[in-house]
This record gives sequence, C-alpha cells and structure tokens, in this order.
Amino acid sequence: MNLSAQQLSFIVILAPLLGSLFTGFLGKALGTKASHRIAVTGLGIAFIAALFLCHAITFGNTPPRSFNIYTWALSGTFQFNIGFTLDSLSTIMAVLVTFISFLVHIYSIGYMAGDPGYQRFFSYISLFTFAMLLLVLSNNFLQLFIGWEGVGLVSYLLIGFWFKRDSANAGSFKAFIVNRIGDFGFLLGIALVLAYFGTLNYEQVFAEIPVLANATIRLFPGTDWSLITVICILLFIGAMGKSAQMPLHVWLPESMEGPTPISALIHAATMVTAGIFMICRMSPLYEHSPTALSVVLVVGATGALFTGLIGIVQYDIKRVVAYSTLSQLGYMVAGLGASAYSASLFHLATHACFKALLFLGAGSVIMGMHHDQDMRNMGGLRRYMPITYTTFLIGSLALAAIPPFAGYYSKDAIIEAIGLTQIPGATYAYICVLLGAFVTALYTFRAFFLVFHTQERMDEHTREHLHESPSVVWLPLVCLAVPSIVLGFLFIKPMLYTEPGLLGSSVITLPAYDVLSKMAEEYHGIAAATWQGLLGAPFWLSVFGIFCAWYAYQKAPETPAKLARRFSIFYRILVNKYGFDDFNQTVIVRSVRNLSSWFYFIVDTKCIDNYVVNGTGRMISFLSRLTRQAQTGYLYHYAFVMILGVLIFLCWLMI
Amino acid sequence: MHNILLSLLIWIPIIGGGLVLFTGNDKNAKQARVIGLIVSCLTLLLCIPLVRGFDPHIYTMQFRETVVWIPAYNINYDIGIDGISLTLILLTAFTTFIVILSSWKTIRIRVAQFMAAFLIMQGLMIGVFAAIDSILFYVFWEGILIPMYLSIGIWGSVNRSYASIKFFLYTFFGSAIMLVALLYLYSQSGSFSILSFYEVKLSQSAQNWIFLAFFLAFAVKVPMWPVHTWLPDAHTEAPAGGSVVLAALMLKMGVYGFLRFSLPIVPDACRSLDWLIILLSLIAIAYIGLVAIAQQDMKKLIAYSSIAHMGFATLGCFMIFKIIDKTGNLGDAYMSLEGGMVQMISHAFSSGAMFVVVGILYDKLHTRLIGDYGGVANKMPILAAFFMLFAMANVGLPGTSGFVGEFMVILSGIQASFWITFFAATTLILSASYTLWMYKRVFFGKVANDNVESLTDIRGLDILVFSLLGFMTLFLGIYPQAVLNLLHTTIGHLLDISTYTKLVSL
Amino acid sequence: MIQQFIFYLFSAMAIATAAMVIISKSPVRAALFLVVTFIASAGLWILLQAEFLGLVLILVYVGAVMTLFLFVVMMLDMDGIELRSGFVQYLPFALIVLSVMLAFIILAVWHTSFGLGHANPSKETAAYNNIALLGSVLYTQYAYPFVLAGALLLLAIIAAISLTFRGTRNAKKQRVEWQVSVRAQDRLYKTSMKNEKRL
Amino acid sequence: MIPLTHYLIVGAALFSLSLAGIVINRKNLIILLMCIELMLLAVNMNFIAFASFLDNIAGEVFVFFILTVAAAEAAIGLAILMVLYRNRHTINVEDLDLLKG
Repeated sequence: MNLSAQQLSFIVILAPLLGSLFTGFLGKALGTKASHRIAVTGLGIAFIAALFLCHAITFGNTPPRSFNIYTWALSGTFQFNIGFTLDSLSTIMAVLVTFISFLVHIYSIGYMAGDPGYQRFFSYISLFTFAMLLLVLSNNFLQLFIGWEGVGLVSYLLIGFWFKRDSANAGSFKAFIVNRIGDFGFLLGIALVLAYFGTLNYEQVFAEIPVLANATIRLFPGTDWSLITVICILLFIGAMGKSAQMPLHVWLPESMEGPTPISALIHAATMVTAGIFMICRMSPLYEHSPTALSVVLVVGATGALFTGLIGIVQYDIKRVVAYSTLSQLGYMVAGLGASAYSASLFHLATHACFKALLFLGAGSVIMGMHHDQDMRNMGGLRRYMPITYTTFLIGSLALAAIPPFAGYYSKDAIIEAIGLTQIPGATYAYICVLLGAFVTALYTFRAFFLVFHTQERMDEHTREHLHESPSVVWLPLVCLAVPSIVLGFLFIKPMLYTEPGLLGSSVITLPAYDVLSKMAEEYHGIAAATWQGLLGAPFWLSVFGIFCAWYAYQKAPETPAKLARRFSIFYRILVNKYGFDDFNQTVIVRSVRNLSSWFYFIVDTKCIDNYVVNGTGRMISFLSRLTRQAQTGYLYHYAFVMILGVLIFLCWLMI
Repeated sequence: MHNILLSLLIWIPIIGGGLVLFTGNDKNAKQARVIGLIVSCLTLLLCIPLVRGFDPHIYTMQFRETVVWIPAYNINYDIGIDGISLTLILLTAFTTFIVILSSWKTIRIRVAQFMAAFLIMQGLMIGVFAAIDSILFYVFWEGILIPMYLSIGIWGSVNRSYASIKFFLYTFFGSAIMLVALLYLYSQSGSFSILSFYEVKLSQSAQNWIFLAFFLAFAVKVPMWPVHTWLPDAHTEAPAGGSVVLAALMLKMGVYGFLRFSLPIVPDACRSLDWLIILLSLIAIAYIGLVAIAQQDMKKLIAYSSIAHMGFATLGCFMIFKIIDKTGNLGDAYMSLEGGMVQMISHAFSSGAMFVVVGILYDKLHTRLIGDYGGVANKMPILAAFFMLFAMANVGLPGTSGFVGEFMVILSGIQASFWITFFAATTLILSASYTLWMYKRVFFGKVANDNVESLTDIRGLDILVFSLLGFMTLFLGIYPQAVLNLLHTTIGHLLDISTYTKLVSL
Repeated sequence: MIQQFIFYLFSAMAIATAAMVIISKSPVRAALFLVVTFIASAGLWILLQAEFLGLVLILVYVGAVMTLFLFVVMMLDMDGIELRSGFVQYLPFALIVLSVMLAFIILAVWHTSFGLGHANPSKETAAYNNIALLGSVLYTQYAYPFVLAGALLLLAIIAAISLTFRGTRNAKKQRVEWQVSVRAQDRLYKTSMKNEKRL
Repeated sequence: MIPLTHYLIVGAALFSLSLAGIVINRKNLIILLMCIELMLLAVNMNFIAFASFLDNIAGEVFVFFILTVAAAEAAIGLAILMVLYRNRHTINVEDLDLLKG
C-alpha cells in the first residue's frame, strides 16, 4: 500500500458517506440486498483503511499531523477550516468506531431483516459513522461541533426510527433536546475559545494556553473567574449532554426505543463516548484548571454509582444495559477528572467492545423472544441460545471487572487513579467508584441470571419458537467477545504504563496530576498486575456483587421482593430514578410550556396584538365615531361653521 | 449589455408580469404559468453574467446606471450593486423561480394575476436592493406592498382580509416615517442619493431622530419585537408562494435597510443606541422562540421561528460597535456582520422550504393545525425526508445553512458580552424544541385520521423544488465561503464607514 | 355733488333691498328685491366708470339669472312647506354675525385708504372708453381665460340640461345594440299548442 | 369725490347682510343661493372700486370672470335644486342630511 496518511484518512471518512448516500437515495431502486452490501462494503473499506492509518500513526513511524482540507469560512480576523488531525488518539478512535460500526452493520442485516425501513436504517448508520469520524478526526473546534451535532442528529433519527411508536418519538425528541442543552454550553465554550484564543484550531489553541493560563473573565460584576476553568466547564456541559452525565443523563434510557443495533453502536460504544473523547482531546486545557477537573471527577463519580443503582430495579433488559452504560460512562468521566486520560480512553475502548457485545447479545435475546424485552418473561434461555449465552457471559464478566477480562484492567486502572489523585472531591469519588464496582456486578449478573438461568417464564408460543439467532447475528457477537477478553491484557502496558504511551503526545498531563506515571512505577508486568487485582478491594466487591445476584435471583428468588418491601423508600426512589424524569416533566417541561403559552396568549396575543395593534384600530374607529357626530349633514351647520371660521380668522387678523 | 444588466433584471420581471396579465382569465392558465416560468428563468439566467461580471474585491457600487429622473429635486434613476445587494438579488431571482414552480399546481384561480403579482414583486424587490437613489428606493419599497397585499388578499385563506390590511398598515406606517427622514437628509445634503447621505455631517440629536425613523421602518419589516404581530397573521393567511416571498425576501428588506441606511448614515446614533436593537434582537430570539412553542398552527409556528431567526441578523448587524469597543480591532467585527448576512440568506432557504411544505399539506387537507395531522411520514416519506432536512436547517444543525449564520453571530457575540451570547445561544434549545416538536406531531406517529390516510406523496415538480432548496441549504452549510467571498470587501467598507464618526466638529 | 347724491341713493337702495332679500317671507319677493339690489349696484359700478360691467350685471343677472331664479321658484310647488320657521330663533345670532362682520370690516377700512383715498380717477376724459379698454385687455392678455370662461359656460349649460332632462317620453327610436346582439332563438321559437278540437 | 372707503363699506354691508342671510335662512335653499349671489356681488363691488381707484383694468377683468362663474354656478345650482326637489319632494335644508356621518 502506497497510500499516504492523508489519502487513507479520506478513504476512512468518505467510504461511509458514500455508502450512506447510495443506500439513502437509491435504496428503493437497489433493493435490500444491494443496499446492505454497499453499506457493509463501505464500512469494511473504512475499517481496513482506519487500521492501516492507525498502524502507520500509532505503531509506525509516520509522525502525527494536522492539515486543513478547505477553508470553511474566512471572516475578518477569523478563519475556520475543515481539516483532519491524525494522531494516535484520533486514529485509535477511528479504528474503534469503524470496527464496532462494521460489526453492527453486519449484525443489522439479520436484526433488521424484513423491516420496511431497511435501506433507511443502513443509510442512517453509515451516516452516523461518517459524522462520528468527522468528530474524531477533526483538527478544530468547528468541525468537532459539526460532527458533535451530526451524531446527535443521526442518533435522533435512529431513536425515532420506528416513528409509528409514540414512545420512540418521545425518546428521540427528548434525546435531541437534552443534547441541545449540552450543546448550548459546548457552543458557549467554543465561543469563549474563539474570543480569547482567536482561532479554533487545536494546535494553535493549545500553543496559546500558557499565555492565557492566568487570564480571568468577569461574568458577573465583582467575580473574576479563571478563563480556562469557565471554558472547560462549559465544554464539559456539552460532554455531559453527549455522554449522558447527571443530570443530563435522562435521555439515554429512553434512547433504548431505537433498534438494538443502534443502542449498541451509538448509545454504548461510540457516540456517548464522544464526550470522553472530547475531554481527552482537550486535556491540555483541562490540565490547567483543577476546578474543572474536580467538577468532572465529582460528576462522573456520582453518575457511576447512582445510575448504576437504578439499573438494579429495572426489568427491561435493554434498560439495564443502558443504565450500566451510564454508570460506565461515569467511570470514564471520573477517570478523566483524575487526569487518567489514557485509562479512561482505555476503558472507553474495552467498554465499547463488551458493551456492544452485551447490547447485541440483548438484541439477540430480544429477537428470540419476539421483541419482548421484559426480563420477567424470560429465564432459562441458556438451553435455547448457547452462543448468545456464552458471549453474554463474557460481556458480563468483562463489565463486572473480573480478571482477566478486558473490563478489569481498564476499570481497575481508573479506580486506582482516582484513589491516587489529590484534587478536591477525590475521596468522595473514590468511595463512589468503589461502591460502584459492587453495584455493577450486582445489576449485571441480576440480568444475566434472570435471562439465562432461573426457570422459564415465557409463554408457550414463544418457547416453541425459541432458537439461536442466525449467523449474521451471532458472528458479530463472537467477534466482539474476542476483544472483550483479550483487549485488556494485550494493551494495558502500551496504553497506560509505557512512556510515551500509545496515545503519545495527543493527551497531555501536567506532572502535578500525573497519577498514571505513579501507577506505572508500581506496574511489574501483566501477571503481577492481575494477581495484585485479585487482592484488591474492587475485585472482591465485584465478586460479592455477583454472589448477591446469584443468591437473590437464583437461590432465593423471593429476596428482592422482601428487600423492596423492607426498604420501600429507597426502592421507590430508585424506581422513580431519583425523580429526574418527574422533575423534568412536571417542573421544567410544564413551566416552559406554561411560560410559552403565557407569552403567546397573554403578552403577544392579548397585550400587543389585542390592546396595542387592534387597540389602535379600535381607538381610531372610536374617535371617528365621536367626530362623525359633527357631520350632521345639514347644510346650514357647515355654513355656520364656515362663517364662524371666517369670523375667527378675522378676529385673529385684527387683534 | 453589462451597462444595462441591472435595469434588465428589474424591468424584465415587471414587464413580463404585465405580459402575463394579458393571458387573461383562467382558461389560459397554462400559458400564464409557462410565461411566468420563462420570465423567471430569464432573470435567473441574467444573474449569471451579473455574478461573473461582479468584482468582489472592490467596494464601490458596480453595474452603475444613472439617468436623470426628476432634475428639479435632484432625483435620479440611479442603480448599482455591492456585495450585499448582489447576494440578495441572487436570492430574489432564485426564490421567485422556486415560488413559480411551487405554485404550479397549488394555485388554480386567477393564475395569470398570481404569476404577474409575483413577477412584479420580483422586479420591485431587485429594484429595492439595487437602488442608490433614496427616492427610487422608496418607490420600489412601497411598490412591493401592492402585489404582496393583493396576493394575501386574493389567494389567502379564511381570515385574509384582516391579515392583508394589518400587513399593509403596519409596513406602510413604518415606511411613511422613513420618508420624513429621507426628506430631512435631502435638506442636509441637497441630493437624494444614498451615497451623498453617507457624506453628510449630522449632529448627535439629528442622528438619533433619523435613526429612530429608520428603525421604525425597518424594524417593522424585519420584524422585531414588539412590532412583529403582523407577520404571523400575514404568513398564516398568505398562499404558500406569498409566505415564501415574505419569509425569504421581504423580511430581508428590513435588515438590508439597516445595513444600507442606518449603519452608514447615522453611525453615531447606531453606536449610542445599539443596545436597543441588541435587546430587541435577544427578545426576538428568546421570547419569540418560547412563543413559537405554544403555536398550534404550523404556519404561525414557522412565522414565529422566522422572527426568532431574523433576530440573529439584526443582532449581528448591531453588535459590531460593542465588539470593536471591546477588542479595538475592526477585523473582529466582520464575523458579526457577515454572520447576520449569511443568516438572512440561509433563513430564506429553510423557512421558505418549510412554507412550501406546509403549503402542499394545506393544499391537500385544507388545514394548518398541527392537531389535524399525525403520521404523515407514513404516507409521504419523501416529503417527510425533505422536511426533516429543512427542519434541521431551521434548528441550526451544522452542515446545513442554518448553522452558519447562527454560529458566526453567536461566536462573535461573545466578544461583545458573554450574556449576549448566552441568550442568543438559547436558540439551540428553543429552535430544536419548537421545530422538532412540530415535526413529531405532524409527521411521526401512527396515521392520525382518514384525511391523512388519503395523502399521496409528492412527485416530479415538487421534488425538483425541494431538491433545489435542499441543495442550496446543504451547499451553504458545507461551503459558506462561497457567499462570504462576495460579501467580504463590501462588509469591510461598511464597517469602515459605520465606525467613522459623522458628528459635526465644532 | 350729484355724484355724492347718486352714490348715497344707490348705496342706500342696495343695502336696504339686500336686507329685504334676507328677511322677506316669500322667495318670489326675495328674488325681486335681489333684482333691485343688482340694479342699484349696477348704478354704483357705472358711477365708478365700469359701464360695461354695470350693464352686464343688469343684462345678465337681472335679465337671465334672476329670471331663472323666479322660474325655479314658481316651478317648485312650495305651498305648504314651512320654510321660514325659526326666523326669530336665529335672528339674534344673525344680528351678531352681521354686526361683528361689519364692525371688523369697517374697522379695517376706515382708517386707511390704502394710499388711494384722494386719488382722483384721472380717466374722466371724454375719450375714455371703458368697453374698449376692457376689450383690448380681454382679447389679448386674457384671451385664454376668456375662452376658458366660454367653455365653462358651455359646460354649465350641458350640465344643467343633463341634470334636469328626463328624456323624451313616447319617443320611437332604434336600439342598435339590441339589434346587433339578437340571436336566432330570440326571433323564432317553436311552441307546442294543443290541437283544437274538431268541431 | 367719493372716497374708496365708502365703496368698501357698501361692499362690506352687502357681504355682512348676505352672511346674516345664510344664518337666518336655514330652511330655504333658494334664498341661500340668492345670498351667495349677493355675496359675490359684494366681492365684485370691492374689485371694481379698487380697479377704478388703482386705475388698473385687471380688477374689472376679474369681475368679468366672476360673473361668468357665478352665472354658471347659479345655473347648475338651480338645476341641482330641481333634481333634488323631484327626487325628494322638498328643498327644506333640514331634510337634506344625506351627508350625516
């Protein structure tokens, strides 16, 4: 292959776009088979090109580079470009995105078979891949935002893919709006960057940071805030929306209304990690703001524990996985807060694999169950779906961070990093993530036992038709199961404990916060690390979680109901998801609606239109009704007035 | 031909409109349509030499034509264009073409008169954008009211007479006051040429009064809060074509007026009163955005969203002083003005297209109420796909034209004040709320009733119309530099003269 | 001396008859008093050596216009129409108007003579010919207005006729437009009639 | 020699009388028309007096034209009166209030 990195990057990004355009515009003419072939081929090409690219940049000796493709806009002193940055961070992400997307494409051939919107679906997910790659490969904030919103759009379209369902429409709408709230902060952050740095190009911005590190900004009179902190927190608001951090997490569970492959691709593996990726990208900025790091840490840790707790009381299999995604995203964000960017990104990668695996596995189960997602109707499925069972188990073990599965290495690194960091809020965060480890294992294996073990609770009709899913469905499961096992111990050393690591110079950590290098000092090879893990608290908490799940749902199934009665307040709080939904629905949505109708009906219609505008008209007709009394129609009145006028005129002349 | 190109652009549609009238009653509707299409195509083609001949690197008026008109008062038939005019003229030609295509089937009564009204409107509109003599400008400006008034009053829906009178009185009221300002400026400069107005020295108080007079005229046209209530009514009652022209062109006249008159003629008043327009623009963005959420009528909703989007255009125009005060660099203010311009152009495509869509739906079901629809996407997937594109442009999604203007204005706003940007950026949330909520209620869900069940998808001509609009939307979103190139020098010159004080030095 | 006498005589006559015009009960008498006013005014005008206009006033006004007034008054059947009520009611106000108006004008003209008070019209020579002088101006300098005045009179004639003319009754005339637009079925149509019974 | 003022006072008297006539005669349209004729006469009187004293024939030309217009006015006015009477069977001014707002 003699293609340059630049050409490769074009192939990576354009192949999915072309696939999307072909299937989107010509889908009807091409038919289902040709459509999915085109889309899958496009993604395959993109995946292979991304692999070459990653190989050249990350492992090879091609230097990282950033280049512009064209000038998007040039306005006064500001220039906006569309361009790519090719370094290890972006290429690793590109590989991850194309890999998962490729597998999801293949999986969808089976999962979406027979759906009337088949071509549309492929067009959307290819488009999604394009937008995500745009985001990942960007070399400036503008393009980052374009991709950022682009993935939001496709996510909106895909959650509402089955637009006949009201719940899907509500979910997609909610997802878009909540994301927009995040983007609101994000855009403000970008605007501040442009205003103070004068450019949106990453390299130039990062080069300017030392100059502006001590700059302050006055938002309210009398308060001077550090500019970098404000920017970082605003950008983080964007990440909170996209990566579903509390309190902007409410959209993610509802996004499960979309087809399951989408949940795997967008709402577990790629799009929701855009926030994580963004903060990694912005590491030079965040490193200059301990306040922002603290915020990130606390928000992430809170999400990691509390959204996990909700997962324990859910019965919809996809929702359980969704809440676990929330919780894992919390881990990643908390890791970022602890400046363990590599660890978070590592967890992002492993999580992408095993969470996609879990989702696709859940999808396989749902297909088997004829699109019934309620775990109370499942049970004992391991006999009918052995491959799904095995792969789901691998995914669960990875999620519960049991060594030597992938999740263990990445998650343990994050927990350890949080334990080591010194910034404010670290202790709270450490407790949260430790407890989170127990909770994670509990809800994961609760779902696992409820679905695959315990007695069979489905109805007769479903049972008769239960069988293993077709090969296009289980093949991606197997493909994902492999990295879920091996990714951890293969990459932990190059990723975390090598200097320079795989990410090289794409992420920057100030020495003061560099927890990873401290951990690297204590790292003595993979075997030692694994062994050490077996002695650590997180591992035992996880094991305890698994045991609890086994006890409560397999051994003594009446326990959960008992506990729910015993601790009914906590139970109700969890079932109500801490009241976020109710709060949004009753307070925010209702007040916005009331406010808007008040504005419209009272201020606009009544005050302005009725009183002022039509009021003027009424006033004039009222005055004319008054003055027309003077028009008696009698000639002598007019004559009289004329004479009076002449007399007055004369008086005026004479006197 | 170059030296009369502009005149051709103005008068071919007007004369063509007269010709269409000769086809008479509806027996010859086909001929009327064909002639209308030919004339609009012709003007569209004439735009090609206009763009090719235009030199974007000079700021003086190009394609200048000067003929003495009323020598006693020094009034001339004086036309010419700069970058701002050029883009708006192109927009006019394009939009009229779209309107004629989109009205091909939906207008069935008095076709000839309809086509004539819109062609004449096009000519007058180009006249407004090209006029350099203020009286000529005024004549074109007021002339537009007549065909628009007729198009609402004749082809409108139920409440059309109320809406058309409201429209007429509102806009006429504003422009009458503008005439007073023009006369005063004439008394100061001795000429009605706008360029001579640029030179005239004025005291602060005179500038303030002139500013307010212009402000009333242009604010009504834009429209800005609180003189906006004519727009929802006019939009609601107007035929689809009328709505498109209203949204895509007529509102732009207001901002064009600000750029052509207020900023260069009374720069000091603009500087001291810019807070007023910034405040009203922010109200337009935040308050009107909220009002749009409460709408039950699709056209009203789009109309309110138009007001909110035009808020960005005015905001961009008047933030420049605050930006320059803050940064002390003229170059920083470009983005604000250019963002405003791009916002105007992009808004024409997205909201114009949305009005066409609603027009198609209205033509079939004779209702605009959101509640009467539901699940339209089941029956009209192509329409739904196109509408999604335009809705997203309305929402300001990156990659569509709607994003560019908002993005530039929001980003430059923060140089003036964080809070301006903060309130301006609420549009991200609000526009998404009202647009997508409407989309959800109209297009998504199960087929709501038998009427919706009877819908059939768009075909042929409509697809062509939407493809053109969609192409423009995407093109502008992906490569806005194409437009910015035309604007850059002109905007720079405008910034120069707007920041140069005109106070009489004692 | 004789001039003074004539002046005061005619002035008194004009004013007195003018007063009678406005207070007389019947329109016929008012018209007749107005005739006298005109004649007296004509005398005054002749005294001012405007002979032609004085004669015109008598010929045109007395001869034509006032006759017209009388005709109209007689043509309208005004018996039984109460036209004079409210006379007393309005009289005080009329007096006020009269006196104020008069007082103002007299006040205005009394003390000043516009610099012409004792100017002696110098044209009292035998050769002075008012008609010739008027004619020479009217046909040269004021030729266009004169023609226009003629046109105006013509217009007045046409207007007056067309206003009052109600068309000739019982006149036989052709209606060309009916003849042209006639169609075959208007001229000839078939109708079915019942057969007469055989006797 | 009679001074100009005297003529002017005669004119003023005629004018004031006609004005008073309009005020008194609120009913009879014909007398109103006559009063207007009287008013014109008063004006003409002033014109002729000034023309004579100023030795300027233009004043008399004016009177000439005023007479023309007055004649036309009288003719049309009376014609209207006739039509009015025919249509409404009255010339009582109090019945003529079609212009009432």
